[in-house]
Amino acid sequence: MKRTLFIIKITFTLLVLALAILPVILSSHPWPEASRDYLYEHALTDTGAVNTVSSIYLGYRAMDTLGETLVLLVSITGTMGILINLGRESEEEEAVSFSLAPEKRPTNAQRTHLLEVVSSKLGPVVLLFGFYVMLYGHISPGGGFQGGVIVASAIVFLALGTETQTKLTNTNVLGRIEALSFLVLIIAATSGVFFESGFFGNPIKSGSSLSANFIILLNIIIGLKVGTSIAVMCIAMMGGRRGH
Amino acid sequence: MVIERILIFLLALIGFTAIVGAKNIIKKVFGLNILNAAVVLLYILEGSRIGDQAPILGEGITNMVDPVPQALMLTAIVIGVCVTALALALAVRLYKATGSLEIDTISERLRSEH
Amino acid sequence: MSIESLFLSPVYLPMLGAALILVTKHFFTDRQRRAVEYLSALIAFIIPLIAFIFLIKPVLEHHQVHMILGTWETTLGIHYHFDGLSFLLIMINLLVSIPVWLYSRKTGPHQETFTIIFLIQSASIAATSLTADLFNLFVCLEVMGVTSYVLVASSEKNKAILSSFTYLIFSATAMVFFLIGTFGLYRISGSLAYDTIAQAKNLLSGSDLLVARLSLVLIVVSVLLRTAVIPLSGWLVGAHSNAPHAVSALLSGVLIKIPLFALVRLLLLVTGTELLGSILAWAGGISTLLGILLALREHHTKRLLAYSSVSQIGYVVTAYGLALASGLETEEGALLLALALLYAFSHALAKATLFMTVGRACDAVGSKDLHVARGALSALRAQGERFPITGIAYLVAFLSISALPPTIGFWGKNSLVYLSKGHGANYLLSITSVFTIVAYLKLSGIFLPRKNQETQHVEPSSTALTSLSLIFLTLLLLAGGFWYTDLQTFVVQVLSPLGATNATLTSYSALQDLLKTGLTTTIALLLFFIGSKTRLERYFEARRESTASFPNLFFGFALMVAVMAWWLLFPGGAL
Amino acid sequence: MTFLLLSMILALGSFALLSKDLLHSVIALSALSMLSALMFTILKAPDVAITEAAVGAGVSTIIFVWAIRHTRRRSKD
Repeated sequence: MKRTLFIIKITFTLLVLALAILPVILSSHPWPEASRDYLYEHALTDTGAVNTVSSIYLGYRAMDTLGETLVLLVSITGTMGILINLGRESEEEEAVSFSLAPEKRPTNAQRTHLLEVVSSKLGPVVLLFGFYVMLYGHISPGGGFQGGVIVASAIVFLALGTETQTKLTNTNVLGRIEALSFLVLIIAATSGVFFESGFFGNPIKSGSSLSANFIILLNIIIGLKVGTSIAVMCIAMMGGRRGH
Repeated sequence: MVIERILIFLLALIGFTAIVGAKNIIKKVFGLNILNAAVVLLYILEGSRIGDQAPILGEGITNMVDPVPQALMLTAIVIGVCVTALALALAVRLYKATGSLEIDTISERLRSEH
Repeated sequence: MSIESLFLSPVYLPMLGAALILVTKHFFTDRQRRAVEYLSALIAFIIPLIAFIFLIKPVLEHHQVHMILGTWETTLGIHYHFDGLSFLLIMINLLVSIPVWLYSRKTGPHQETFTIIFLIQSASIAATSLTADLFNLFVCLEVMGVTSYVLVASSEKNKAILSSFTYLIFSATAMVFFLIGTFGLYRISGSLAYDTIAQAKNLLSGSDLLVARLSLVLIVVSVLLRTAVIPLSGWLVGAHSNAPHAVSALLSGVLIKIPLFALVRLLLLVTGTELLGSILAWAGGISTLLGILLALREHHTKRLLAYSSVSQIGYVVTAYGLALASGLETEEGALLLALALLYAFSHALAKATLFMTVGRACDAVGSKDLHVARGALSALRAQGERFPITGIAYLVAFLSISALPPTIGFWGKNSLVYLSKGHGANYLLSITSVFTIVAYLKLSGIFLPRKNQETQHVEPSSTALTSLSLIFLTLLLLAGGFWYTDLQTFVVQVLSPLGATNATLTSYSALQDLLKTGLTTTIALLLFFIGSKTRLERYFEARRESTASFPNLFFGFALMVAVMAWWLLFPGGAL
Repeated sequence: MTFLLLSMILALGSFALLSKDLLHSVIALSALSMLSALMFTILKAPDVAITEAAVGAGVSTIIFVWAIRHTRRRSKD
């Protein structure tokens, strides 16, 4: 009896919600072109960004990006909180081949050569590409988030290698960069409030040539913030203790 | 055309069925991920109907795609990944506490433990 | 300092505070971090409170501010709308967050990141009540959601982890349906701002109108999920009862009310929401009665409080639904909305105090089971609480939530029930008032003296901050009771520009209902003694805690969508 | 072209949810992310393509593999 009730409940739920979203997905109303036309003319002059998508998510609708950075910060802080006391409980049977902690790293015999090549040779290239994507966000496709995530994966590559333990892969340093970039981001956002151009306004709204710098600044800060926080989480996930 | 949207609708339906019906909590997080990917696909597919060039202003760009849904979906993808990361951390913590990944055994074992 | 930097202060100042704590966490020692935590809490709560006191005058003169963040001249930007409603919502948030944060210094979760997440949540609450843009509402609700999951999970009890996981999956899925709704509305209106969407929607017809209304239903239901009306309230009991006391106080006090009132801006502009209002009124009425009956079956203190939250939010949703049904532009609608907001404020204060005092008492006694926990007062005294502030705070909160004279709850609940006279849900509200008193009499058992009082010596610890926060809340409850009429005039005056020109204050005053209150209390006392004497209640009590299973949660979600979608087939047909 | 990609995405999605071995599901999911990134490039959305590739396939795969490392590979249903 319990089984059939379970099936009835699920089919009812699926049926109702399928019927609820089907008309919305299949609606034949023509897609609005007003905002696309406006951006085609004004995006460059307003925000100085050639890439209209960056001009939206860092210029017109910058508050969404701030909200998104907050979601990233809170969820990574929460995950780290759970990881830390997870680490405490399951100290012994952690996945050996996957861990970074020096004493748990497999001896050289087991380590495949691939990991060495990837981390030492490929890591810096990916790092450079990550910074490129971050800095050219307002011209070519890319921007703060994408660049940051690529930088994070580069840092993880470097952390995996044995002889590439630089300052960059030290979780303390990464944590500090993350905190500083978050503080600069909030100051940059609120600075607009006091310069009449409003919250997340562009404080240096003088000439149009200067206004692009605000987007570049935001791109760099968000890129650093995203990059370092995801890198810290991945390193913590792989068992690298603080400051290993 | 309409067939693509029906495929996206089916993808969303599969993801939603997994969230509701799957017993394994990590399968539920897979379902959430797929549901998120389906909605992102829907926005971008419909947003790109009105043009045929990438939304990067340059010479020779006359008929560009609607950049607004693309900007929105950047946010939605990152939020989806953050929520997935948190859900998986909670799922691992539940596994460590109860030794099982099936939602019924987990709530059974937790209910008895005061 | 333009008015704009004033009313935006509760958004960016808590973020600044959180950033400061994050920096000190990485650069300085623990002692300095604690000092910076108090400094940033000061920045995040006290300065916006002062800024909002300056704003009282312009708000009374209906000085509404409609602006685009970043002063772009296009509807593409994010529209923020500051008026009486957002002023009141942010005031409720600030007035409840300050005591809850003080309470959490001593008893609450002691992770170093707790204050960072607490401040970010307060910033997102302020942003949610200010925003007039659909996708920004999505982002703010996600921030509020993620902070709630992390705060609930910070209690490290395994049950809290499970309820946080359930709440996360349920709410994240609902937010995806919110995105599909936004897709529908953006398609018909070309913009994400409420007013352009409303204008575009009001002149639609045929299949487009069906799509627009279906998208609106998806948005309304996924936002209602966070307000835990009965079909959607499966997640609330687990999350609020297993979370730390300070977090449950904040969640039950503020978090379940803000999304409901953030919807007013959208529903105000859209025509044809009468039937939606009646559906909400009935849903509210049913959840009051069902919530309190389930609360009576509980013998775990915090689960009883969580179920009573579901029941009390039913009052607010009923008044809100009736306001929507009679049209937010009419005088009666604006008055009902004012009363809904006022009762939400009184419930926020009372429920926060209840969660904190009962939490402290249960910790002192060592058990949360109603049959076992006794002698909380003497246990607290042993813990170094010379003046029984917890007992007094509990007493005042008990009076307020069961609508007894000196407190704000008495005036708020009676005027709300009086104004909902015409609607069928009114009877449900009156019956629930009786059961509420019975439930809280049952809960007060933990303060009765224990028979064999073995005094285990517990080292007395400083309870200055906790007592300070409880005193602050008790004074607010009593002050709300004494100056209720001025408070109500102020709220109605502030909200009236939403609709009516000069909302006439009803001649009704709760004193007329003294007879009715007396009757309810005597029936409740009678029921309570009959119950406890004949061990009847033991028979009804829940054998095993029912944890919310996913099929049930989503069945409730689908049920609510089906009931609301029914509005499409009979647009305007009053229920 | 998009129809072909979408049907492959649908196939990968259903395989990910039906397979008993969670590691195979994770591989299917990251393949799904890659295919949707490819589809975004075809639909003229380069920004979203980079994000989906870097965030969807990159980071979430790391997180999924970590989660499975710490729990169990086989799933009952």
